Amino acid sequence: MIDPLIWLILLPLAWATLAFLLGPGRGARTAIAGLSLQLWLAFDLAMKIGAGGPALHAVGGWGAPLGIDLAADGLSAVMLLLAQSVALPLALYARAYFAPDKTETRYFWPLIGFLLAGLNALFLSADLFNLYVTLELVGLAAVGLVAAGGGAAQVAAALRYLFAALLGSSMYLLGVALIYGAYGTVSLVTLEPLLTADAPRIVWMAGGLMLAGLLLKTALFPFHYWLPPAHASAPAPVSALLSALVVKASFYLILRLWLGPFAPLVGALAWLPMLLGAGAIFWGSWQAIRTPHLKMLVAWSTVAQLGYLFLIFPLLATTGALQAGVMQAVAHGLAKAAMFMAAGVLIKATGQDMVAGLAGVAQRLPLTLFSFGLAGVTLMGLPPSAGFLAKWLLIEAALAQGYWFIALVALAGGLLAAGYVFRVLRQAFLLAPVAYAIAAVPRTLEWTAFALATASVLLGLRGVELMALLAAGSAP
Amino acid sequence: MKTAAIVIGAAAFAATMIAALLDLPPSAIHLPRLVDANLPVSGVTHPVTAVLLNFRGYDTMLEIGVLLLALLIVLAVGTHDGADAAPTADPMLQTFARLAASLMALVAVYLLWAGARQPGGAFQAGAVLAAAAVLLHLAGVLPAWREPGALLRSGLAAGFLVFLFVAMALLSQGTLLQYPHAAAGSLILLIEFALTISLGLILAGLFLFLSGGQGSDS
Amino acid sequence: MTISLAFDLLLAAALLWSAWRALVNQDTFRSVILFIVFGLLLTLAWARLAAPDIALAEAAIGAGLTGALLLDAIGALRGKDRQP
Amino acid sequence: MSSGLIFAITGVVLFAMGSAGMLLVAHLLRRILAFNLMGSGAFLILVGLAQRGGTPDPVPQAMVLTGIVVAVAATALALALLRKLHTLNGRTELPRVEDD
Amino acid sequence: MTLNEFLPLAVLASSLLPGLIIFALPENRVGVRTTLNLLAALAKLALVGILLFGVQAGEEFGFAYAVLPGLDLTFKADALGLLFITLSAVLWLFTTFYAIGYLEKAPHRSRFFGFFSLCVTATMGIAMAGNMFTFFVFYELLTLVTFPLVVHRGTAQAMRGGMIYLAYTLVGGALLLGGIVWLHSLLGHTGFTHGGVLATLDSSTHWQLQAIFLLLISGVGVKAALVPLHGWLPQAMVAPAPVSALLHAVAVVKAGAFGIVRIVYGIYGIEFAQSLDLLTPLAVAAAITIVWGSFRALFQDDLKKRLAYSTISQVSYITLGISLFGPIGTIGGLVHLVHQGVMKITLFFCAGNYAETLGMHKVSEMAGVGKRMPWTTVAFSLAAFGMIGIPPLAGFISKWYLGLGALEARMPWVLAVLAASSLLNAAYFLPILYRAWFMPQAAAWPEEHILMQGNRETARLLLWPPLATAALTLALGLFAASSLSPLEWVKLIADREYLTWTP
Repeated sequence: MIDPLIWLILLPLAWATLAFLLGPGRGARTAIAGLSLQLWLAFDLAMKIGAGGPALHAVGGWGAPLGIDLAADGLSAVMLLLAQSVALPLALYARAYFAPDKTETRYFWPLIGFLLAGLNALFLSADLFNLYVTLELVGLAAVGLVAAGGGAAQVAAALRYLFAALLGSSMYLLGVALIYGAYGTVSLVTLEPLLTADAPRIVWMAGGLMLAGLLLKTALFPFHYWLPPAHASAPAPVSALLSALVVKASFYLILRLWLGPFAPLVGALAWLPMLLGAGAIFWGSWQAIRTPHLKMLVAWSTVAQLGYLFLIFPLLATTGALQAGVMQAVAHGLAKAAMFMAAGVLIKATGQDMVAGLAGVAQRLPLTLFSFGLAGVTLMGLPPSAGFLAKWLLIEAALAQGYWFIALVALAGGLLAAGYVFRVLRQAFLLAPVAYAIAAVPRTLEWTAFALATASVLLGLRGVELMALLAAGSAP
Repeated sequence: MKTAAIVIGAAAFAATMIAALLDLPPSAIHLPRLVDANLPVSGVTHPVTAVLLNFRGYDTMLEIGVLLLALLIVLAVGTHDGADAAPTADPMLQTFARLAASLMALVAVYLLWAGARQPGGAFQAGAVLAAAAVLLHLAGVLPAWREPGALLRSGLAAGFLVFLFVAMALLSQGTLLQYPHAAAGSLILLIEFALTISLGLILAGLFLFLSGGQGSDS
Repeated sequence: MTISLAFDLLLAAALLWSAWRALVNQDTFRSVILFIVFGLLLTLAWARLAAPDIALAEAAIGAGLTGALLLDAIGALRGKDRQP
Repeated sequence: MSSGLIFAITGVVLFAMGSAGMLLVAHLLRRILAFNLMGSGAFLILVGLAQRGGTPDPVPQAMVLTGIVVAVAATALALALLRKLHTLNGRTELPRVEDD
Repeated sequence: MTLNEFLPLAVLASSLLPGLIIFALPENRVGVRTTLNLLAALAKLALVGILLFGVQAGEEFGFAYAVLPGLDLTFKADALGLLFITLSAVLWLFTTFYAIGYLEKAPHRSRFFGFFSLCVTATMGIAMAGNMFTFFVFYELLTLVTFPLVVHRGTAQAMRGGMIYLAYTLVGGALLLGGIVWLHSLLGHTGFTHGGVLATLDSSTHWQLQAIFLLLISGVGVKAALVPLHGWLPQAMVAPAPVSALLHAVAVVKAGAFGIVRIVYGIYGIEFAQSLDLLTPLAVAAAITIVWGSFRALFQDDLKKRLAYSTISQVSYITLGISLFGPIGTIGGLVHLVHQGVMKITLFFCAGNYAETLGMHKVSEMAGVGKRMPWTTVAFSLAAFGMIGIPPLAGFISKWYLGLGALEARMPWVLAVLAASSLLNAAYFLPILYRAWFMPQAAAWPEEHILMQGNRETARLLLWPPLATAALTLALGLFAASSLSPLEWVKLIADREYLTWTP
């Protein structure tokens, strides 16, 4: 009689508060226990949705439009699964990564808890205003994690991130205000039949504002300026969480609105995200190929990989495109978390973060380098990996509708990704300079990164269940 | 160049939107009627409170989470320099501040109590409490806060915890935050009471932690 | 009707003016003072919109607490070293 | 013209002003002000537009109450970061982004 | 799961699992690693034996499972696949022995043998792929797992070679992927079938099919080192000798050539490909590659580079044979898949021996080496004669059938290409042999690592593998008519591909 849908929101809130009560630096064990339960809940929910279709929960028993609805369909179940399966290994990693009494960890665990709660609540909400609150919860927690205990560069990056996030959510909020003004409701379910192609102009503007705000939060090129400094300067576990999950949250919301209430309006607009996505792929990859810093490289790679998510928009008429987008979101989530974790190990071990300083790590940290390589395979979209399946689905959807241009971008993007992934691997395989010291790193760090990297590859051998779950109800 | 483009863009945006606002037809759904219709079973008689704590209580719960989160981040960003220079003011002012603060506490209690029926409620009451704390600080009675102890942490989290606890307890009936009819009023009051204390502490904390942390107060 | 309309328009103009001045003023202290004035005007606007709850919250939180936070921040920013 | 519509229009202008300010103002403290103006603009539109017929609507009012609390939380957070930045390197502006 | 489904998976697992275990082994567990390597190679041979026996008896071995809805990984051990599998399994055993000897004291052996096993796994996957999708998965896997082998030495030069290798193969992979997905979107599947699967498509799609052919062939042509896509191969010579041997004889270039075979026979169907006018351009490309590769080989003083250009030339014999319309050409091409592998691996083993024993890398340093290392040089000579096509060695059989095939296909200019190539082969191999056997030693050996021990010219494990493969070169030619020879097997395949063909 436990409804996983609700507990996925309440549980992280509960352990976050508990961790806060326990005091600074405490709460790791509580968090890990909570996250393990959440992972189980997410599987449970996926199972229920896979068997019984979409679920709707009217909070307070009121139901839309008076109350707030929580809704879970295949898409939300996939995202919830992704979030919990990335978060748990990441928590284990973070526990080993942070020295016990460093300032940056004083409130790390409650912050992670609020972030997870925000993400889960966002994936489950079917109410535009409630989504705004969850967006803020996610955004502020993410900014806090970037800033916590950092130096000037880190705080500056956090501020830049904060202003981007606030600008984005304010635009989204205005969109919600206009929608309420036009229709008198903010419930997605109620809105869907009301919002038609002959909607008043203000609704178009609302849609545009919400889209722009969310694109800013997703860091789609050219709104990506805040992402590389923030993701590169945060501690590795935080970077992993931000790149793997947080940017996906606003992408999920765009997709949800695009396929949901705004579907009648978006037809002509579909090329815009696609073109920006193509721009992101080229610009992000190019910057990743150029930057001398390891974590900056990984962060720019996120900018590029987010571009793929937006290539699907002109193709959404076929189910293959949605599958491609979701597969890419999952593949990138797992792989990028693993890559940031591996980068964190490399930086900890070598004591510096230049790509050029990695010579010889292949001999000393083979497992970590292997994880980095596996994650790279996914990002390059090479088989057998989830990234490859995503690319396959995308190209197939593009060719099936005659948009060979999109297929070309996807193929070229894979090659560019190889450019920056192999930049690192090549350096790592070089012979080590003489008198070369590498600090010992905890085993947990290496193995958790490896687990996620392996997952991103193995998913490429078995995507059927995930796609079946996604298909288990596209509309709430 | 960039400046001009942004200013023109903003102006064009405003103009287009105002034009679009002016010919907006009435909305299809009229929620106030629904609110009125359900007000009798909400446990309170003031519609805004009913929306805040019952119809859309889930929003409010998350929002308290956001506030607590902001406080957490203020703490996490770090407060380890700057001497704790407690401002000293003259005794007259201190006496006045104490008096004013007691009055404000009374106002807060009233606001909380009145919130069920008329404008007011936890938010306003909490804000008034916080203002009282800020006033006391400015008058030199209340020093700035540093690292919170276990008691203060419990106080800060109490409102959110009570809210969360009520939500969990009510889940035994199957639905999130669905109050039983008979108990709705008292449950809402309980939540509001806890919220008032926590809101007051958090809002005051946002000021007092920041103030005690990095600022070298003059 | 016309008086209330005139009052609304005047209030709107005052809101926009104070907001504008708060944004463009080069002196941050004055900016913040203007912002607090803006908050108080906004309180009036909420009252005109028959939203006393928001008016109370705006006065206490929007103008009051935010204003206090901003002023305290200015004190801190100026206390360390003077910005050019 | 109802009060609602007047203040909704005021809100639009405030929002435009605030967003331009967010993009243009370099001093972070005033950028925080700009964010608050944006928020206030959006709140006015939310309530004003919903009440353009003249009847009060408690739902957007409650939403605005929520929004105000979120805004003050964000403001406090921004100020905390700004003050931290200032104690670390004495600056109140963000460095320029390297590539644009 | 039946046994017939299980066997193809077991063939994959017999190198995949040991590979993964080897990664985890500490560097100094030489005994465990060696045992594991050899047991795995022998187990694979045994499995392949069962498959060979079964296929001959008409059994079907295959396994499919869905990766995505409507997209299957399929494995199928058919006659053509088994040809490649057997070649790989046999040569893997030899190369394993050789590599154990070659890397006796080198660092990072766990990494090396781990990727080495994965490389063979990928090759097996390519050979057993039942559709283009599966083929592509393993084709790209092969790229990934060979990269660490190519750059194994970790020098700047190795890196350069490795990056060039990657650049070529990844771009090739992208082209191939584009072609495969395009094909999939037209056809709904990419399965290999005897006689091809495309002939039934509407004629309006024919231009697309031609474009897809170009994409696919460019994609696999990179690994098959078709000119002008061959630039990576001479650069990849920086790899250790066992890797070069494996890359050139079995894994990489063969994967490319085998891909061309699958595309022409399994997807397009030889007859349909002919009707789309695809074969003649392919034959021309192969002919150009043959002549150009041989020509460039003439000017290489670096022994491994000379062999590399020789590979470029020789692998295109396979492509040439495929593109000659008619069963005899097919036989010539396919049998060369095996023959070239055996001969070229011998040559690379020998080159490795010269380098490892005497530090000798250049042709100009080889004067008199026949006296110092007679057995190695005998093996080298046999393989070189085979390459030139002197009877009764393996290479002669291939060229004989290719020539006949050219006449059958009414493409007499191919004969001229074959003749020119053979002359060029002689021109770059014979001077080496002359130098080795008949010129006196001019200077001290560049760097003598392994001294003469009694009659033994070099380490035992370095000597036996080339001798064995050289003997095989001779045997493949001498016993070509035996019912167990690759030639007979290939005739069986050609029979099946030309079901509807009447001369």
